[in-house]
Amino acid sequence: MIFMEEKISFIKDGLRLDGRRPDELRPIKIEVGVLARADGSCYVEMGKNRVIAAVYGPREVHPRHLQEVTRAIVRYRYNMASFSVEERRRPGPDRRSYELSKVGREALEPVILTSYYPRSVIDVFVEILQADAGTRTAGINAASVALADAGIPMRGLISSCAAGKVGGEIVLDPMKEEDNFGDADMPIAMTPSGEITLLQMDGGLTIDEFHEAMELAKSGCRQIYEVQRKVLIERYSQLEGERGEQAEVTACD
Amino acid sequence: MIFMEEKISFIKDGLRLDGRRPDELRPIKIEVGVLARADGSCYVEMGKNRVIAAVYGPREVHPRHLQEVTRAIVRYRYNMASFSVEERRRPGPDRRSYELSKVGREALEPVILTSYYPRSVIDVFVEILQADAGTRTAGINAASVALADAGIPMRGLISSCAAGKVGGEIVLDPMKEEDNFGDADMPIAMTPSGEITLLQMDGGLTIDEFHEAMELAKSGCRQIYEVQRKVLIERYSQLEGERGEQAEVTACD
Amino acid sequence: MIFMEEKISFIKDGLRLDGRRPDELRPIKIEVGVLARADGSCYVEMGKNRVIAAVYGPREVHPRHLQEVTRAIVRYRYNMASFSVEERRRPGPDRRSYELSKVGREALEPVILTSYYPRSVIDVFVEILQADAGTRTAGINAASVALADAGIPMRGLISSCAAGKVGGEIVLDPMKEEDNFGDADMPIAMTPSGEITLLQMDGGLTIDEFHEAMELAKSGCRQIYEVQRKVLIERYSQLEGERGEQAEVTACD
Amino acid sequence: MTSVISEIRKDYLYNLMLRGERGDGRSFDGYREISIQRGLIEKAEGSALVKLGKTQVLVGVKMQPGEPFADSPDRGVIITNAELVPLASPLFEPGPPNEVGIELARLVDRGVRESKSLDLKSLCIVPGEKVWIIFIDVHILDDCGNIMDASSIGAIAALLNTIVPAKKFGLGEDYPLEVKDVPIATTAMEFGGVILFDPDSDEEPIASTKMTVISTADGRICGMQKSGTGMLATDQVYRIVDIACERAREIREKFLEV
Amino acid sequence: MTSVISEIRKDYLYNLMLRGERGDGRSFDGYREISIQRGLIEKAEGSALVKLGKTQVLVGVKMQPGEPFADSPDRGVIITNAELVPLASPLFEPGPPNEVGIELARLVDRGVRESKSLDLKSLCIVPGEKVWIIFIDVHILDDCGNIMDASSIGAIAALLNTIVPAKKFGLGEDYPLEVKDVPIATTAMEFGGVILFDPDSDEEPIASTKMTVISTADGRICGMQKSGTGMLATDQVYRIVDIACERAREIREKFLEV
Amino acid sequence: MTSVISEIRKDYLYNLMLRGERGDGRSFDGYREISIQRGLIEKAEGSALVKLGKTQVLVGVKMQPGEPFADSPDRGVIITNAELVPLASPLFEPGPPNEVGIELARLVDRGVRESKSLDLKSLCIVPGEKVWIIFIDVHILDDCGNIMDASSIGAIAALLNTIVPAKKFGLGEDYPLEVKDVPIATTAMEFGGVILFDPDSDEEPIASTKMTVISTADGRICGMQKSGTGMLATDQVYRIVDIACERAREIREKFLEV
Repeated sequence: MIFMEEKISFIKDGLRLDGRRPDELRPIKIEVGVLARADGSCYVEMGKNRVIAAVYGPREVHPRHLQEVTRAIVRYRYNMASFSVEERRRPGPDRRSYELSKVGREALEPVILTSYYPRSVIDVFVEILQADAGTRTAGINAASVALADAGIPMRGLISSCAAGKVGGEIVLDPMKEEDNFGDADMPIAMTPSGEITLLQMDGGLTIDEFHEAMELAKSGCRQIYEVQRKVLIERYSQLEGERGEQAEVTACD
Repeated sequence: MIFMEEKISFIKDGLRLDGRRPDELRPIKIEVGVLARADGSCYVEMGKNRVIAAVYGPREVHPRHLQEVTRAIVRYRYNMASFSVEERRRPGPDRRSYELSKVGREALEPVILTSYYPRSVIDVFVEILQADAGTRTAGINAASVALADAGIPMRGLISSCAAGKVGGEIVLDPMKEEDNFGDADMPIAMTPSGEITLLQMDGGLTIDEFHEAMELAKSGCRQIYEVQRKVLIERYSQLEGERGEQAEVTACD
Repeated sequence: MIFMEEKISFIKDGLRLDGRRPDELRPIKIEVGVLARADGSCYVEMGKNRVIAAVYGPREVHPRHLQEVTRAIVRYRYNMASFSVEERRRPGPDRRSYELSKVGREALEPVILTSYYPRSVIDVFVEILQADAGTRTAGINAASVALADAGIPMRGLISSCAAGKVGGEIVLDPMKEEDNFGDADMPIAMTPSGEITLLQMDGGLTIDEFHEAMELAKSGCRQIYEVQRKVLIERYSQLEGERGEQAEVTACD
Repeated sequence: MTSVISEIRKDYLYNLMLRGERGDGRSFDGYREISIQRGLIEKAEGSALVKLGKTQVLVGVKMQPGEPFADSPDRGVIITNAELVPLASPLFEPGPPNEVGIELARLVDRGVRESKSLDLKSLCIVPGEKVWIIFIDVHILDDCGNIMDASSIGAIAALLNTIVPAKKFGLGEDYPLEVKDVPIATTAMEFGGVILFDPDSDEEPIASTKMTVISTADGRICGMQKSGTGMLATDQVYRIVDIACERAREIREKFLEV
Repeated sequence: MTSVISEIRKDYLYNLMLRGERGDGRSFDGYREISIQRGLIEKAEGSALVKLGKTQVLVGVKMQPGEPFADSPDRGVIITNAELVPLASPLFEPGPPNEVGIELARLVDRGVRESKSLDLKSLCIVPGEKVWIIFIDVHILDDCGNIMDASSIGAIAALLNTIVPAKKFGLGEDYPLEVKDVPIATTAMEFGGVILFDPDSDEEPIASTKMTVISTADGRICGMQKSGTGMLATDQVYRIVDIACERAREIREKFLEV
Repeated sequence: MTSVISEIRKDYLYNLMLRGERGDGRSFDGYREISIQRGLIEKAEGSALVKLGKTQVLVGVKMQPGEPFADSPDRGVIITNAELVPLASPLFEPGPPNEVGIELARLVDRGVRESKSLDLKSLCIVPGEKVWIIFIDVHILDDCGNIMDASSIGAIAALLNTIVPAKKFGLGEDYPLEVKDVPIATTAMEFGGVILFDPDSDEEPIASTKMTVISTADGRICGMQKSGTGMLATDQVYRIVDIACERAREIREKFLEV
């Protein structure tokens, strides 16, 4: 939460600065199978966020001592391109990317059937090409579809979305200005059956506001899940038909 | 040796700035078994120095190629907490800590019966929580007791202490001002039978002054040895009695 | 190519700033067997460049996973001493040294019979003690002789030299001023039979100029080859005679 | 070997839990004993040694004038760092903080920052030029479980104990740092459907999920973080948050109220 | 296993070449399809996504005022970096650029610099104090061969698309970056005496030598680099340079002429 | 294999010592031949190539104006670095200096600093703003034993040969650096009760302890360092110091007196 000198009125006539209703997602676009070298891949746009995820594996673990005898290990690398943000950032991981890589991995690992592939590794790479608040959730959504595209057995897809508090109101999927000047931000990720695999929060919420934000974020995840599912179904029917084409589905709410 | 603009009179009426006689140690306090996770541990205060040492091992060596077929290797890590000095220091080792880690290890290794534990490692970690001149000697004193506490077989305890030259006089155990503005500093470590395992010096000493400093530092080591020994004896009798309590002995001179 | 405020006249009465003809090398001096610890070594001066190369191997590969089953790997490390250049440089590799290490290795590896030594490594270390334009070629010349001195079987010696364009003319072996303010620089390396193993260029050349520069650089390599050969022959006859003495040959043009 | 022992311990602890018990006799939402020793490090502007059961964490606060960030020229700067030194656990390794250490430091930082316990504007010296930099350095000494909560308590305890060293930098008389709220982190773990608070080092390895909730004096949540490779049902989350705020209130009142 | 398959592929490709053919039916000096999408990254001052067959490279250009180098006080600064992120190939590893990435970045940089496509003097704001820093960041997304040429095309395409962000820094109105030349890198590989241009990821592993030639709009060579552990005869070098300049001209005219 | 050979060598050298002999016929306190070639590196302000037997060390001194340390605003700065490059020994590895290299650099530095051979006050240009920074870079070329003493001799020889590059920085005419003392390090090793000076690379591996003594022209000790995992009796220490000062005097008079 960055500080703001003047009071911004975030909601006017029931609509947000970008014209959305409080419970409305930004436009979302998902493409699957966008990379040739990766075993699975997915490109996601959520508002102005542009992220791409690739999955490699199951494959051999290097270095060896990281290997687990009874299951595959999962690695997740969240990385921002230098040009993805307003002011050019130095390449390479910073403390924030280490944290987001950890929580991203922990958001996905609960549904991956790692015991199918002992002694191997499943590598998930997420590149943030353009950032506009919500890159961690966009990255998890892309990674989840890329895992499915790579044929990794999972208990279900993971869908991820944030709720926030701005101008006293709980809103879904905050964009940049709402994130910068808002009162709270709470990204979550969940399974299709509603179990929470990611939960972070910072800012200030009463218990009641927290409950409201949680329900709103879950409804966002459910909407995203529908898009993810639709894209994957089209991808598979297409693959059965033509083989090797790219699937693209655009959905707004 | 940092430079000093005005002449400080270090000794007045036979006493030093902090009221000590030239051949007097600062107050010393040693506690053994202060940490639960470590195999052996010790907390030492020498003046305003506060240091803690932990010993882990003998245990497996990682990475493997460091392993020695006929003996245990000894590792020693001297580390200063960021808040231990006047101006906050960046975390992580600097060139000084690398040197002090090397000489610390070489001060202790001569008495450790490393051949008892081939292919293993004995790890000694020294954390400087507050520094006030003499951290390397305080750290070695703590590490020596922690090794005993961990049950590592040794030929004897190592005791360590510096002598210095300030205001033309040879003094024992210089504190911060004496170290900063003095003419020479000479930390040593020795076995109970008087063999030297650490010897460093910087500043300027004639051969005669060097001999005087050496004898004074050795007398300091002998005094420290008595405290180390007393603390360990109490620790063991206590362990036999109550089991698991902490021993604490405070001794000044 | 650094920019130049005033037009320098690089060639006057057919001679260059340092009195050389356009097709003339700087004075070159080669000594072989200059280091006792290395398996092979060579010191080279080309103008004010002073470089030294050492070869170790074939020897065991660390870390192991770099090992190749059917051949020796070749490593090449180009390193500049801190004091080798006008303004003191920080020790350690920079991006330029990584590139020069890569092209240096690729200049030599084509003639090394690596299949003779499976699972091993041939290490080539080049230290630039003083730099004055042309260190990469001087380093390759030294490394090539050091490989021969180490008894590494090779298809032939590699000789290396640059051609450049200054003041509109193609010249051999540019020195510092010509390199800094010239229009193009093109270092090459070649085998005795004229095959190209290094070729880099930056600046601007028409196709015709490029052909001219290439032929000139090749003639430079042939001259250097003669010196390399002579030095090695003397070294071997000497070794047969007296054993263990150093050979030194100085040749200009 | 290790895994056999850990399997046995897992079974043992699981069976205990089925009977509603923990290894050391605590209730599921009970904390180990807490002690706080302030001012141990005189060279730091503030310090606190926290013992949570056998877990020991030392936090030092240092302050010095420095440049503000470009996007907040009239505010002080907080820099939080955690060192999980190998002295503290056989599992810690030398080297720069890994993702566990980074997550810990960032959570401690978030607690201080989001609770607005420090008025950053009051730490401005010359707008755009010079502000107070507050370094919060967390030094783990003995990891017997739940270093997160111990570090969070240590950080705020050290801040409550901090004297702004104005005199040293020619900025007037020294004065106590103003602390406007007392955020407390409380951490629960989940295993086999059971929720335990303040897990110790026997319990932590069997947790599939942990969740930390940071709450303020007025009972608001100012930070949350789920970690670990398991998942939580929504009602589990709600339950954890309720208990967490309650435990935080008790700890605040008992140890940190001034 | 891997080596058996690679041996078989090597044989297969070699036999194809003896018949004058390539795996995907191209001629020896033919390029795969090229597409360039500019402006994908609105937050960058310029950007281009280049597809060369299945190879995908994204280049972003950022500009900001900064200090000039001491030895060129009145000239802007170009900083080129390439990230071979592990997303793009099973052979790439996380971490700072290795020698392949460094060589790629330095070659892209050399193309821009030596072609004089940017007038560095016009990028000076206050001599000796403030000049424009141009960051060219090459982000490899999918390495299906010849990322060198794709990166070079991407860099110049992104520069052609760059708007100098003067307004953001209080330096007047934004304006398009002036680009005075369009350097194009073309890369050939050698294998068994045969020269192939634009090698794909099946062909690259069997190359013993590669050679990149960068040429400008007026047909001059502004950069060359031989790489790989093989060697080339002089006439092979001459032939590569001739074809390279020809291919560069075609690519420039088709995709990058304004 | 290696250990068999080293065992044999150890036995051989030990038996020699029992007879009062060394492998190359020197006395126990004798040095190998020393030669010093100054000025080899014209681009450095001072340089010296020292040969101590077959050991070769090149030291370069560079000077440039820079900022003083905050706690000594009117004094020049000495920065000493040692590169144990892998060219010099099969035991050296590429990478930043390890603890051996760091100890070496710090000892060389201590010799120069504690002997007060440089008058740091005379290296101040503008108090608090600009002082001379002296970089002493030790580059080991061939480690045939006792690089410590060779480096120490090289450092002071290079300093004695240094011209302050005032003109280059617009600070008047160049002038020779004033050197007020000539500290010399001498190193002994202990093995089986025997003390040997200037150990070569055959002898060093069997040393359990080494001790370096740095002494000044007036016979004072300005630095000492014991290294290695053995120990020394006090009378051994005293004996080493006596001989060390004597040897240092001889080396100083023969090679470094001006």
